[in-house]
Amino acid sequence: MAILTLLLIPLLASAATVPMRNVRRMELLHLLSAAGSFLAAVWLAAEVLRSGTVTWGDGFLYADYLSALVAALTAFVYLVSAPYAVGYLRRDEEQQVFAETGNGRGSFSKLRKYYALTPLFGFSMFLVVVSNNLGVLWIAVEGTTLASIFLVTFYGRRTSLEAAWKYAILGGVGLSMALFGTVLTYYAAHQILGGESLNVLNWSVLAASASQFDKTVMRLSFILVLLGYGTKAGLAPMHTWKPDAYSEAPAPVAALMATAVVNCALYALARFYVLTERCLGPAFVSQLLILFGLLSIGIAVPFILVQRSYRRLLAYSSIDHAGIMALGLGFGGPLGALGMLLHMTFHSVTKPLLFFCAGNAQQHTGNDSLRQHPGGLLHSLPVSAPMFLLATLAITGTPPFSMFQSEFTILRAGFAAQHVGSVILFVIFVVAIFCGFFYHVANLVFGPDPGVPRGEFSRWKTLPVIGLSLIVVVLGFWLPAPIYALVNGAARILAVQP
Amino acid sequence: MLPTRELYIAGLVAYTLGIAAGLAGHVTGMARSWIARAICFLSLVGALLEFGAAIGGLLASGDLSWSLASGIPYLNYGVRLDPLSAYFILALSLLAASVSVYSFGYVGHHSTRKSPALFCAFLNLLLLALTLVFTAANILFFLIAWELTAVAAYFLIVFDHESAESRKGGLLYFLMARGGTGMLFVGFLLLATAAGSLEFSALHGVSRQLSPMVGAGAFLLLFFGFGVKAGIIPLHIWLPAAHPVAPSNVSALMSGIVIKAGIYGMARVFFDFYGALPVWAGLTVLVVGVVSALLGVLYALMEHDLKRLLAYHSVENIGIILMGFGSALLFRSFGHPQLAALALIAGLFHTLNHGVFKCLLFLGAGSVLHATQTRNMEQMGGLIRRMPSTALYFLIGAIAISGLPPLNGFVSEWFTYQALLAGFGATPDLTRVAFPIAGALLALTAALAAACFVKAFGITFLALPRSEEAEHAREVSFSMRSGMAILALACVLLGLGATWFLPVFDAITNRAFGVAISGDLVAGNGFLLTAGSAMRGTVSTVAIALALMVLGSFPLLFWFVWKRKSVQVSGPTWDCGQPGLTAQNEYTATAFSKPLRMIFAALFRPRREIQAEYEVSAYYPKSFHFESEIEPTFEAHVYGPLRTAVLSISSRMRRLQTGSIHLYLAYVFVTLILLLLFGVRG
Amino acid sequence: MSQPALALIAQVALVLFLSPLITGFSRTLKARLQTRRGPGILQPYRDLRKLLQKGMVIPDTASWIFAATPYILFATTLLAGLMIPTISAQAPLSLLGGVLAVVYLLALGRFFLALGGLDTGSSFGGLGSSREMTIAAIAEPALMLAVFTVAIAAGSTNLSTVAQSALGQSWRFLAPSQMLAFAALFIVLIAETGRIPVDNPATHLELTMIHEAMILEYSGPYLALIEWSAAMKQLVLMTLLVNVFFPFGLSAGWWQPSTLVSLVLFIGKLLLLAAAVVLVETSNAKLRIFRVPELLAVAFVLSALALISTFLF
Amino acid sequence: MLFDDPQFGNKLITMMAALVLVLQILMVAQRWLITNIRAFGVQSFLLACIAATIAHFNHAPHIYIVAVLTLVFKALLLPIVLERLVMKIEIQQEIEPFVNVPVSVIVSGLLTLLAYVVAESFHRPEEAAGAAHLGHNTLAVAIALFLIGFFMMVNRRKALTQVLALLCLENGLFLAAISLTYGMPLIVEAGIFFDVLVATLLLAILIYRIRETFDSMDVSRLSRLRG
Repeated sequence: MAILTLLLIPLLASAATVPMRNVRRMELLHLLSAAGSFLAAVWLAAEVLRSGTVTWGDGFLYADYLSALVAALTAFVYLVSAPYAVGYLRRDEEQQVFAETGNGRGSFSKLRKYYALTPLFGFSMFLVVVSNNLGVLWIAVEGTTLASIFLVTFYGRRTSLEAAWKYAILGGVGLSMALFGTVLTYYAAHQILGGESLNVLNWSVLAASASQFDKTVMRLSFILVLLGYGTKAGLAPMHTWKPDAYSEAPAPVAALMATAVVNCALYALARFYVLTERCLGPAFVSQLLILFGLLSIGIAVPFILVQRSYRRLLAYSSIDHAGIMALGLGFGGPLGALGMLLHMTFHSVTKPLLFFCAGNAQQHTGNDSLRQHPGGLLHSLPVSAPMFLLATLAITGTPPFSMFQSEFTILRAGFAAQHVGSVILFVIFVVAIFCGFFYHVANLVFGPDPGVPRGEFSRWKTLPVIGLSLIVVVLGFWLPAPIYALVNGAARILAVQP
Repeated sequence: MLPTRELYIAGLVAYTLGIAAGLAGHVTGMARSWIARAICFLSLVGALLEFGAAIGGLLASGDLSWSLASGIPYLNYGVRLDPLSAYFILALSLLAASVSVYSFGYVGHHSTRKSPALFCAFLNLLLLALTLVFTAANILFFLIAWELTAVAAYFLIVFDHESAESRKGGLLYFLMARGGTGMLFVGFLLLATAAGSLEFSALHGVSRQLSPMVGAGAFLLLFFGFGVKAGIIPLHIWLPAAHPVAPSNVSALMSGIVIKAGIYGMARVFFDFYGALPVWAGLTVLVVGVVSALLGVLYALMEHDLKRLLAYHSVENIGIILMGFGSALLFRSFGHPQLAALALIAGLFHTLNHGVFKCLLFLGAGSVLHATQTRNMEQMGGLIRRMPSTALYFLIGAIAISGLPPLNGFVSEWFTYQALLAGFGATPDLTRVAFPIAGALLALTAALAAACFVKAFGITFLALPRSEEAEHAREVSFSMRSGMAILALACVLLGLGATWFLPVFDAITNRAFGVAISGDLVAGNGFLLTAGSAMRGTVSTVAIALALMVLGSFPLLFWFVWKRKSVQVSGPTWDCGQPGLTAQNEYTATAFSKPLRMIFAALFRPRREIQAEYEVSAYYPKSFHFESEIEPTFEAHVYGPLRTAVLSISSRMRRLQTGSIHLYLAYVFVTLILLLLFGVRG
Repeated sequence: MSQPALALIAQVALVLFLSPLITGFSRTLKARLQTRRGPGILQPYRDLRKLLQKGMVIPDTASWIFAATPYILFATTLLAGLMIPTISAQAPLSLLGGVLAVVYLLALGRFFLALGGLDTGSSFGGLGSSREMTIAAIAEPALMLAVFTVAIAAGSTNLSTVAQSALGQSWRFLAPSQMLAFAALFIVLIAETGRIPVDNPATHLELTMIHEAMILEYSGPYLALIEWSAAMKQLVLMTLLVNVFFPFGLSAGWWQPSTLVSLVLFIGKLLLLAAAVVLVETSNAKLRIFRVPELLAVAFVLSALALISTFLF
Repeated sequence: MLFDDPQFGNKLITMMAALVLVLQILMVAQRWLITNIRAFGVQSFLLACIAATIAHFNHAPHIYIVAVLTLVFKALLLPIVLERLVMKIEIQQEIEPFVNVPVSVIVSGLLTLLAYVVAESFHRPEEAAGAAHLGHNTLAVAIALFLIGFFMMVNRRKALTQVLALLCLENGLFLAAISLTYGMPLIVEAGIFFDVLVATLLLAILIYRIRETFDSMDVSRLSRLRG
């Protein structure tokens, strides 16, 4: 039941938005849908915590700890980005950014597009995490791409078209690889289980008998799936669309893409990881994941060191974090999985904060350039600027903020699994990334007063920032037991069975 | 028996309250200075409580350990107050107390004017974090506290973020600190993996379970990782950049105790986690110590920015401390626990002493800065008449840091000498030569330090003022003076009362080497300090002080003999016949250090330019413009090239992202092909 | 009155009243070598007496540091003198601090003297202080290393112990290490006591003077104290040399018949050393100040060799 | 009876698969856009036939539906839509690839080789008869289609041609699916079709807007966003 609610709320919201004529109503509905889906997600999580797994339609929809966790995180990001989006878009209206892209009724159609597509986007992400059938899973992931393409082109600039094109094409290729992988998995299962029934593609079914699958097929299938969903998660070298899409999309959408979508992609990857790992043993999967993880973290380093726009900076940072999570999964063992999921949790709380602060800064100063920025944001944005700094510290894994703990856990996992070399590389990269990231943001925030008029009077834009920062700070010192239970349960699903 | 645990926790609570109050004050925009004062008071209370806790920890028989409440399931805030921790807490809380007293009068002025409340909040955060660093009992907690220190320090340094100088300094500090932490990560985890636990208690003597390679690697990583924080050469460049630009009470804390966190870490690793190390380890530490000491003081001599000068002296003194540690390591390798204990005591004692007098000097410099609004010594002079007590305290600090009897600096340097001397007899062939050479260089360092502080004190406080500000300087407020007074007193007491202080180290050396030698270090019923035994050499600071007073009064005796009180008239200084001696005629700081600049030209590569304007002939110059600078070797030849190299490589790598979708697709395509081949193969 | 107390008084008297004699002697000898008549050997005593009775001019820029310096200098030098065995191997205050204390007490005196020089505000003072501190600094390692060589050989930094250990084996000074160390210390002595070729005590030419420049503003009793301290410092360092390297004739304790003999021997040794210094002075020209480091580098190398040779032979 | 002999079916399928491959390589060599689109249509049609054949010989009725879907969507609808687009934005017909035609053909040959290598690793002699065996040849073709399609995407400048290439790639997938496992479960298959359709439509819209914003179809000009 909870599953269905979770899926229906955003779907209906999006459907209901289309015929609407009044922007304020759309906003209200948007907020309601966000709140509703968050409650639904919490409900689902509660159900899962009470009784291991929740299913619907004889296992067509299926939620265990992992799904519940990712669903909750997605819903959370959706929840916080909704009010921010309202403020953000209102600000855009004031500044008449839609004016110059004057196709048809200008701003109204734009806003409707936004309020209709975002819930759809949310819906497809929820579908990703609750669909048991790997085929449906793939469809849902493709759905996230389709729903978000026109959110990327939202501003209709030349650059946003370019970004959207790259996003669409690379996403399309990636997903067809993922599909190929899925087909191969199905083939492997087909040899063992036979039959055309739908359940043959159900993860819960496959996981049970994965150990007997054909090794070669599974190996190829995992390679393709890794490349496919890796593209979606933005692992190097399939990451190239990310900086463009993230810097062109509106800040709230970028926040959703940088956290929720990445989580979903990694979720899909993790599902296949379990199957392959049960079939082939840990060695093969982990070496691939470690390779791609390190590659992603490493590729982020130079681009962060000499970055020119802070929106792209954030994009590279999320490539880096996708890499870190992949690395955690790759190191494996109970610690690795735990570290990865903790990191996912904390990342989903911190990254939106960064995007919101960056969005506020960008809307206030009119550009997101690091080069010709006078600095001294602190004087004009008394809320966002310091929080930007705080979020930067948090995202770069600085204590007391919680990402430090998850990164440390992943490090330990690496040592436990004897991957000393990779761990050392990891540490070097992370330090370098911190240097670049913090250098840029500090120069942005600190400095003498550039004489920019004092900004941010819209509660809609400041309250989410304040709220999120509070959560970030609190998470550094207090991790609520249920969340930890969820994470732990999920980690047990991913952990290598001895 | 003290309620140590309660005191400790109460102290933490006080600090925390300070932080909370500060933030509240800042958010509600109540920037009035009484809030700041209240918060300073909180930190004072916290410091005193921690002081009590430290005493308790030193008196306690076993180590006290407990864990603080943690809201995170997989994270326990284990706390342990073993003698070493207690000792550092002692140092910390002493300095913290005096700095808080000083801050009463200090906050709310110049750089901290914007929001004193927030400033005090960060100050409390720094103190809290340091307390945790010194007492954390497992790696994760330690690293958290460790980084927290860096964060707090960073924000204190850049508190005046409108000045580019402090932004730059703070950033350099923060980034290098993170680099160090990176090394610590790996080093610690290497140990932890061997021990199978993150608890310090489990890490005791873990080195036995390590393969030599891993052991060596972890040792170097940890040594240099902590070295960054301690400011050893060549990892020191952040120190002269960051310490001077911070508000002075912060600089005092940073040079006084924050860099000692690095020393604490080394002590913890060298003498708790590691058993006997190979000889090269000890030699490395010794050599690094010597180099840091010597180069530190040489660079200090070239400075005429008062606070930068002091900062470089921190590098020097860290070097001296490391000489003690290094010889302790060597002695342990060759199986001389007694000597090892002596050397360790020398190092640890100097740690405390340096903390005290460096803090004192920075507070003094802060007062001068407060009064004259400049850090440039060339603009000062004559302050001894305008701010007499500051001058007195600064002088005491200067004597102490120059290692002159009878103050505390002398005692710890004396022990260091004795340790080095003993080293010659105690170690086999070639290693032994290292010790006396190190001793000689230590002597050179000390003498140069003396020269440097003759310059620092003489140019700053003596003779005529060189600028308007110095002319109209006023003595600082009572609280600031008393803050300095406490430390000056500590300098004297630690110097004269050394014999009574030494037993503190017994527990530590006992833990490290299984010997307690304070009994042997004291002779003549608590009157003499000895180097392990009276035969090896003795000194008595108390007696020296007394004797100096007695002998100093001899001359008065002469006046008494020739019952003629000799007449004193005061007249102008000899001005070579040109009427009116002005500040123009005075010797400048630059001129003072010129001989040494020439002698060590090979190191400094001094560059100078002189522009003279002439009126009628070359014999009657109208005005001179003289400018001289030395080449900052490490910045210019190590870090500069490194930075440019990294950045240029990075900008070359940006070409990976040219914007061509075909290229992007090609990446994926090639990856796919390769992996397919790999998949079919594997 | 107990033995040690008497010994103490005796040594105080010795250091106080013997030191001007050495100065006087070397001045006269120098004059003679330059075929001048020169002042009498007792001239320094007369100077001191005269100065002590004169009035004095205090520069109006000066602070209490200026006034305190003479006393501190006097006290530190005298105390250093009491820690060194003179006629008896058992120096009265040797327990209060060994050779390290001696060196550092002298350094303390120098510290204040240099401050006093700066306090006047005249450029001479600064010039003097700067050069004094520089030369002292670069003389330090050679001095310490030589001292270490001795201390290591005796296994103690306590000068009486050193002297006693030397007493037993009187021909030890023939050991290469001892000779090298002696040579090194001799150079240091010249530098520390401000003699040609390092400094010229007789000049007031600003280009060359070091010590004199620092004390240019001092007059009357203060000047007397400073001059006296300079003489005592010279005595201290010379005693260090003669009694550590040529300890023969040191009486085991005070108040023995041998004491008188050893007193004579002691003075004899001092005069010999003084004569040697004078010879060097007259046979050399003053060095440029930036050449001095080279000289002291030689001293450093010598003492390093001395050290190494201790474990070679 | 001929139409029940699996051997015959096997031959038939292999033959058609080979045709598909040839078509693909033709498309690589082909310079005219419209022809390309039509070739794609034919290719899809052949795929539909293959599906039907498999459905017939393996008595898997649900694959008929798949075949029909393919016929409707891929063989008719999409080509029409695309041709409309081409007409609408009268782009000049020439395709200018990065790598000239001969080289491209050689590359495609190599890719086919690779495809066979990969497919070999699936080959299980012990289960020589039946589906798996029937799969094996066609699987190679499928993988080849996939890789060559990918290569075309890398190689083609114009937005439209990239989409076309993407569709060919999807065709490869489809072939793999039906030949290996007689297609995915029906719902999944339908969903996939739907997705592909929507994707193509969205891409078509994008192309349209790119065209009107940049006055060009050459996506290699879309390189504002760097670093």
